[in-house]
Amino acid sequence: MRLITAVIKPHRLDDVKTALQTFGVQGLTVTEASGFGRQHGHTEVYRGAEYRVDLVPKIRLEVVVDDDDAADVMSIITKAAHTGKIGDGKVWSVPVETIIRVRTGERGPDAL
Amino acid sequence: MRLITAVIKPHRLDDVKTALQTFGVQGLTVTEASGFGRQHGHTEVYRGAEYRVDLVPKIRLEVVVDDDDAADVMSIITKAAHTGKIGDGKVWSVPVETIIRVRTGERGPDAL
Amino acid sequence: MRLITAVIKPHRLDDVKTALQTFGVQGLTVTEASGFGRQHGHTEVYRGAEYRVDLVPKIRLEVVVDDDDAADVMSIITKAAHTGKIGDGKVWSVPVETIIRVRTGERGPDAL
Amino acid sequence: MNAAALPTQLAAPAELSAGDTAWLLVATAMVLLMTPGLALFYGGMVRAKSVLNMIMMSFSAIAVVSLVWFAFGWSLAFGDDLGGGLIGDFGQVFLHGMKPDSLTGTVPSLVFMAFQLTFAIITVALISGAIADRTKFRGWLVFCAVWVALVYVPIAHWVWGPNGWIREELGALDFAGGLVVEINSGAAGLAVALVLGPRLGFKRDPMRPHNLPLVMLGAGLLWFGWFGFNAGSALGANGLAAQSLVNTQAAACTALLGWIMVERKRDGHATTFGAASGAVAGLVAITPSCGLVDMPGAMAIGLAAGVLCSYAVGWKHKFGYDDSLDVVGVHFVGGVVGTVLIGVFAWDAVTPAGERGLLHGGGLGLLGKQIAAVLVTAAFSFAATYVIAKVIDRTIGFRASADDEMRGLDLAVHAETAYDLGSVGAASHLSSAAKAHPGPSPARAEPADRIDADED
Amino acid sequence: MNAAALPTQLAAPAELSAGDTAWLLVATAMVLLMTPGLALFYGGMVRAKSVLNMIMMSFSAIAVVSLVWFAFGWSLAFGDDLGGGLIGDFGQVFLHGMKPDSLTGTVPSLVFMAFQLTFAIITVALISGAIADRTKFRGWLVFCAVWVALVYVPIAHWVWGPNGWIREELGALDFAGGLVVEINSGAAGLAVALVLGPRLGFKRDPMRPHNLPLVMLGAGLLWFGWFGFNAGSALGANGLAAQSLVNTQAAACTALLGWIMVERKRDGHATTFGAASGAVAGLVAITPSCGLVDMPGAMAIGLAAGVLCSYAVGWKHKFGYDDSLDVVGVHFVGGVVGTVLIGVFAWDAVTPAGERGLLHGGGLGLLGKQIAAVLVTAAFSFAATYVIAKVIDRTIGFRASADDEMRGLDLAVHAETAYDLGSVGAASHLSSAAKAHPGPSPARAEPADRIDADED
Amino acid sequence: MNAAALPTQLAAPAELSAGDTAWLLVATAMVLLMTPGLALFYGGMVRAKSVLNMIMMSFSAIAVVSLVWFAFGWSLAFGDDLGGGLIGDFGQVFLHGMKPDSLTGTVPSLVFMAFQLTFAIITVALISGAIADRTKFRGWLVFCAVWVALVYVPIAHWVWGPNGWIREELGALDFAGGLVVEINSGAAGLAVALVLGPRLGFKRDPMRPHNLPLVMLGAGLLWFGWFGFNAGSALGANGLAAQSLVNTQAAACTALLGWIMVERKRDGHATTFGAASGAVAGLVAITPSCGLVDMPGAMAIGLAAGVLCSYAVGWKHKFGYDDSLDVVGVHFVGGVVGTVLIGVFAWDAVTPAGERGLLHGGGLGLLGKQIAAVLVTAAFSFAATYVIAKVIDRTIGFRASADDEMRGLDLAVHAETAYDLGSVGAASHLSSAAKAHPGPSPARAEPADRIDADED
Ligand SMILES: Nc1ncnc2c1ncn2[C@@H]1O[C@H](COP(=O)(O)OP(=O)(O)O)[C@@H](O)[C@H]1O
Ligand SMILES: Nc1ncnc2c1ncn2[C@@H]1O[C@H](COP(=O)(O)OP(=O)(O)O)[C@@H](O)[C@H]1O
Ligand SMILES: Nc1ncnc2c1ncn2[C@@H]1O[C@H](COP(=O)(O)OP(=O)(O)O)[C@@H](O)[C@H]1O
Repeated sequence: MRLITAVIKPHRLDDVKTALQTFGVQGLTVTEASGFGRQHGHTEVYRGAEYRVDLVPKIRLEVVVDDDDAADVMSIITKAAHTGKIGDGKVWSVPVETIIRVRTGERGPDAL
Repeated sequence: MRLITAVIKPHRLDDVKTALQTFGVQGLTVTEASGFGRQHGHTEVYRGAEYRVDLVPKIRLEVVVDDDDAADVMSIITKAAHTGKIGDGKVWSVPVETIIRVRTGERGPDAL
Repeated sequence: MRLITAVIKPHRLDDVKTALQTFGVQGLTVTEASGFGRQHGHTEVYRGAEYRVDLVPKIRLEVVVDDDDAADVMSIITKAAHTGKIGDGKVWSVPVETIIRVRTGERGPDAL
Repeated sequence: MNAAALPTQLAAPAELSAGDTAWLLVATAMVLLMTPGLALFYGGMVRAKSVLNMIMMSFSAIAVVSLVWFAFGWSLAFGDDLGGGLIGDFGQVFLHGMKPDSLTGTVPSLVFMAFQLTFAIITVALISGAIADRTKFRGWLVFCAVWVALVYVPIAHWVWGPNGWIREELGALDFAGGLVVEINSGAAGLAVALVLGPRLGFKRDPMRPHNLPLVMLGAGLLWFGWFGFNAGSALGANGLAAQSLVNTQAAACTALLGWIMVERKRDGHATTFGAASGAVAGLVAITPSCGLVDMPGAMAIGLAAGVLCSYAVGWKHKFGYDDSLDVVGVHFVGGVVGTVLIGVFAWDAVTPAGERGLLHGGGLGLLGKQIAAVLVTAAFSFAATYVIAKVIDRTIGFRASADDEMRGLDLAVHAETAYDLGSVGAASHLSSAAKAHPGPSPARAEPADRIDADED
Repeated sequence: MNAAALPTQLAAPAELSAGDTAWLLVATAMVLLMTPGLALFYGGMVRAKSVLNMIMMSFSAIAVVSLVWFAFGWSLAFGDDLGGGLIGDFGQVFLHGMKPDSLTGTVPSLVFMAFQLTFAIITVALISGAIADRTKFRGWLVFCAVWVALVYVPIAHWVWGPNGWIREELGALDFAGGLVVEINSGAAGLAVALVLGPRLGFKRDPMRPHNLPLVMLGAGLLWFGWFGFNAGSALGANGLAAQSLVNTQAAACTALLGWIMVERKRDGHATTFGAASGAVAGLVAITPSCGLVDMPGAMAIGLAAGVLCSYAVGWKHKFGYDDSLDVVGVHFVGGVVGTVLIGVFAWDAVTPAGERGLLHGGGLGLLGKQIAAVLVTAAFSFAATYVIAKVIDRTIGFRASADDEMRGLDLAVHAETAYDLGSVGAASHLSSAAKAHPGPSPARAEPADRIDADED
Repeated sequence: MNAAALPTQLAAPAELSAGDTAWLLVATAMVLLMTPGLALFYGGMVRAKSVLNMIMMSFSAIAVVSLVWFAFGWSLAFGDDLGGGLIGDFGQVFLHGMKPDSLTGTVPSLVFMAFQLTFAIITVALISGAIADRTKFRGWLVFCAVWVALVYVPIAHWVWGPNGWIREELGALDFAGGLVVEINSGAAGLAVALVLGPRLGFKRDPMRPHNLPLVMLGAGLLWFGWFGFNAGSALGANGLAAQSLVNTQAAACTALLGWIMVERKRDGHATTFGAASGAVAGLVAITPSCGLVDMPGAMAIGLAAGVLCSYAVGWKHKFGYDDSLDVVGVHFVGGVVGTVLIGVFAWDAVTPAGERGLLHGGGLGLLGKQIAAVLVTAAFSFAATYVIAKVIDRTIGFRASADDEMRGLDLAVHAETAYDLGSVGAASHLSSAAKAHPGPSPARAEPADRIDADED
């Protein structure tokens, strides 16, 4: 199995979720994150003092999938999260050894 | 070493933490997350407009452990997080190459 | 490629970011986290009732790097995050199979 | 309330005083604001998953109590006595006969009626603090209506109504509501808390306040409104009102300091929440006595309340009743302190009733009457409330389901979430069904029957 | 406003009454507080990325409208009629001739002028709810100034000014601002919403309130201030003020319950947001009628408003105009309900104008006048506002860029973020450039030209 | 304060006016509300880790200052002059001799005393803004008591007390507190900030406001309360109060616009925080002059304050003193602007003192007196405060430990966290030790000695 992690723009989450669901992914986990990268942050001003905020809000999404699906899932995410503008984010994959479904104790692909 | 990641129901965190501590785990890292899965979300209503909220609050927990402990730790978490109801979450493991304790620079199992 | 994950003290984030940037890292992803470990939490008091809060605010930082840079990046983070006091955190690395840049579809080291 | 002067005034109305009326109009608005203030004060104290329900209990109390009051509550409380000082008659149902030019003392009867209404509202709303996070909303709405009619109205009549027996027969004093508002809500809160039982996880889970700045905002609004409550009870813009205002401030301040000093000694830290609680405890304790004692007396009463209440909030952990937001610890105990100490500090240089407490040479007489009044009020309120709550619980249900309590009442009951500060919220959908309001969809016909139950 | 009494009072000033003045001073402060209250009420309803912009629209309305009012708005609205009851003259520009001892009725003219100002302010601020999250700030500032001068001032003169034709010729009644404030802001809100078009993602993205406790706080402050608004309109501390206050409370309460009962039936849940909305709908509806009907009439008006408005807020989804925070559904509809029902419930035992509605045997006459006044006001307000908004949009621009709207106006327009509750915020830098205020740096010379654009 | 009228009034009390009393009762409550308002205004500005401490500084100031005032502060400030207009006597300690029927002018002396108290409270609370996030709580409590006694009380006596030398000898005017409240708190704030030194990370770390909606709420409450502050200082419900209210509004509005116009030009963005700051700057500047100038004069004073203060808040970055929340930039500078410009805009058609400023043909005389009074007040306040702060720092300590400052004072000092909005908070435990309140446990005997120190 593979753990696919994607860092994307917040407003793409809905489309990414729908695309994955359509493909047949049954579950995923989402966290709020902040990204630092080529996409610059912004300036804030408080009583004349300027603040550079380097970090841009991002959504971090994790989905564990069967080895066979990994490539497909990565490209589905890439497509659904794409806007073409700087800051669209990254998708990476990491090997997973075991996964257990807490409710049933099922292991491996059955736990997905 | 292994990185065990668990996505669990928030109100199980306390028990999971206690169980791991009892087993001898010295540390872990927790993040707030939202889960999408078989467990449906809920409906919210604002001035008559309905919102489907697919995402359910979850706790995401990471703990790096020695290879020998990985299986035990996974089943401890599974047990402590179990409620038997849909949405109990997942536990998965990923191989870790190195780990460093920032304070001392220790590496590997010593850093845990 | 390697995914380096670091759990550090919040007030070290700025220095770590700067150090990584200086080294040439182009991007990274940050999440708010809570840590449980040797560093104890604190006590809070509300109308005479005491609460033990075990969890200490931490920053969780992820950066995917080329295999060659992994060791350097880990030690840069370790150095920049170091205060010498308990609770400084951990840095670990995990192998990454692929990474895609969502904007361009580039893969592997080019996607960083 | 300027209790001594009132009956006469009711009997022989004087001319309208625009100054007194101005003050009572404002005081009424100020006391009304206390209930939204209380909603925030309480709302900040509960967990984020049920803050809206907490707020909703106060706002719905405003609505339900007002309608009951207008319909018949006012008439029963302040209408002509039916005999024995026990209850008023139905002569003024739906404000029958109250025209803009009807007077009570020097102010329009309508504004006096509205001023009294705001007291009834907040008394009911206060009770909600004892049963936070676990109350069925429908049960609460019914409780508001029944309780104000069967418990508040009689006590208000006994203490302030024409011929009210606690004032006239027993001779006990209550300037602005120690018996009627504070002890009454505190005893009732205990009764309802006992009927409903503790929150799931009480004494095990931490249930710390989710938003203390909100609590402090609520405390600020309460403090402000309390000037209307206490000084407004002089029923005119005069020296007695000024004295009441000064005493109110003095007691709030000594109580605030008293509470945090105890905390510092006992727990090692003076807390913000303690400061807010102390101020409220002082305001509670000075309520019955503000127009009856001098400033040093007020200081003493406040200090006693701050110290005692800061200990009293710990009782629930010891005895195991879940008075969630400390209605007993603050309002009951503070109310008792203030009402009883009238018997010690009352001074005829201040009080229009001309009574003297122990300290000013009045002997034990007044003290005894005050204690008797406290006992009667507390016993009646506790017993009657217990029965009412029990009946509601057995019939339509008063305690939320365990499931709803776990999820949080905001989602379960109100289908709302208090805060959406992050960007993940963007990942919900506008459900198309809702846009056209087609009436309850089949799946939602029985709200209790949620298909999408989620017990976190 | 005690409209019937006023012209006479203007003509023949009596002596100053300290009581009436005290009440009007306070009422003015209370109504002024309504606009910050509205800022929070609205601010809590929008998404976290534009709450500051929402708040800023209200605060800037306070400033701009005040200056226009002091400069010439007051004079045109309440100065001597130029003929036909259409508009006042320029005799009192910059408050020329208004000394501390000038009287209007029994109060200083200055306080009456300030009281009227607070009405103008909140009317303008209300409109901002219809165009949340997408308005160019500069466009808004200009709109505030132009709209108050060209729309508010004439309507205020027609209804309340010396010889105002709606009052004098048409004979329609508006005690505290159903026409001038509620229907006016509602119709204007619709016009501006149509000119600006819907928010990006309207009907697709969820745009749920980001902070409901803030909404409830705003509702509480509005409720409090509304007593000043309505009972203050009696222009004195008297029985009429008391009646208005009581009616205000009665209508708010029935409307609150009416709204949440509809919700419970239709959607399966009684919401907190619905309770706040219902209370406001009732307050809106009782505004024109509070000094003209008796309490049971007020209850009926409130109930009608609560029920009708709870349906009306759904129209925008059906018809597709993005009245973001329901200015039409609550203020227009509520205003119409209250203004028209005067024709049914007006009762000469209460109203100083001595008019009777249908129910009290007054026939259809008053009802017809009320409907005519509603139509005229709505039509003028809508048409004039539409033109003004269109002109602003074509010239300096009224709609924010799509980019700015996506990022959120707080960052894009005000360079601020509402909340920083986490520890990541620590990872920003104090930019050294700022410390010395060297004037706009080259990179910031054209703010629209941000080098660091970020469309999330 | 209606300073010209007062001494006479004190000498020859008239009859009680219920209208004037009503107004002053309300004004007192309104000004008291300003301090909780300030708590939120300041609280929103600091980082999330010390918001409760910030709020606590204001709430504790209410308590401590009230008790000092009741005990002897009032007597020293407004009691009979001991000679030379320097200080009052001890004749009214613990309000000795002040009965409900004692009058000051047309109002009960008790309400005048309470009104003055609210001024003392907020002056002290204002200072806390200069030393946010780094003050030892015990030090602050002591400072409140000592400072109000040694600095506030004398200055209040000089300006408003019987025979006060700044008013009587020097002949300077201060209607509602430019010298006593604004310049005084501003100069004191600078002194304390210098003694305590800058926050850790000042000029390096960003320390942006953690909750701007809270700031705006605070601004709204301050604005509301300020009508009581300024118009209440007329000490009656009359034309002068109306004029003061109008001027207050005019200055707040021009200042708000002035500030954000500067920002737009200089920084490229008009900010919400700037709007709030501007409004407050205008309110500050009109405080001394509101009852002495006409409306156009008020507009000019407000505009000057808005523009100047928006620059002045940058000084701290330039000169390196850490006046954290800009007490100097807003209150000192705004206070100077308003006090000095009385010498320009004072107009005898308005002021009961019958004085004229430069613009109305009064020559340079008044201007000179105003400048002299500013210099004297600022110098005394700065010097005395510096000494007091230094002594406190050397003895019991005034600056929090670096550790506590890093962790945030909320946790370190008050053992509390402001917000708990997430679900991780569920993972704390109710510590059993606490439930029984067994007195300080050994581990907590010395709170400074926390075993669980955590320096993040
Ligand atoms: N090496 C990296 N490791 C982890 N996350 C990264 C890395 N580089 C970028 N990111 C994440 O991807 C986001 C987008 O990257 P950025 O460089 O801004 O744009 P793009 O991916 O379009 O070139 C960043 O905000 C950050 O969250
Ligand atoms: N494939 C997956 N990858 C990552 N997280 C998952 C995956 N499937 C489920 N999850 C997480 O586990 C949680 C529980 O899953 P769910 O399908 O609702 O119930 P259950 O695990 O009981 O079948 C989800 O809310 C989500 O956070
Ligand atoms: N085994 C682990 N797996 C994951 N995170 C850990 C682990 N041990 C510690 N951590 C994280 O590192 C942080 C610091 O650890 P701690 O034991 O407090 O101090 P130190 O690393 O200095 O010994 C913890 O708060 C937690 O977030």
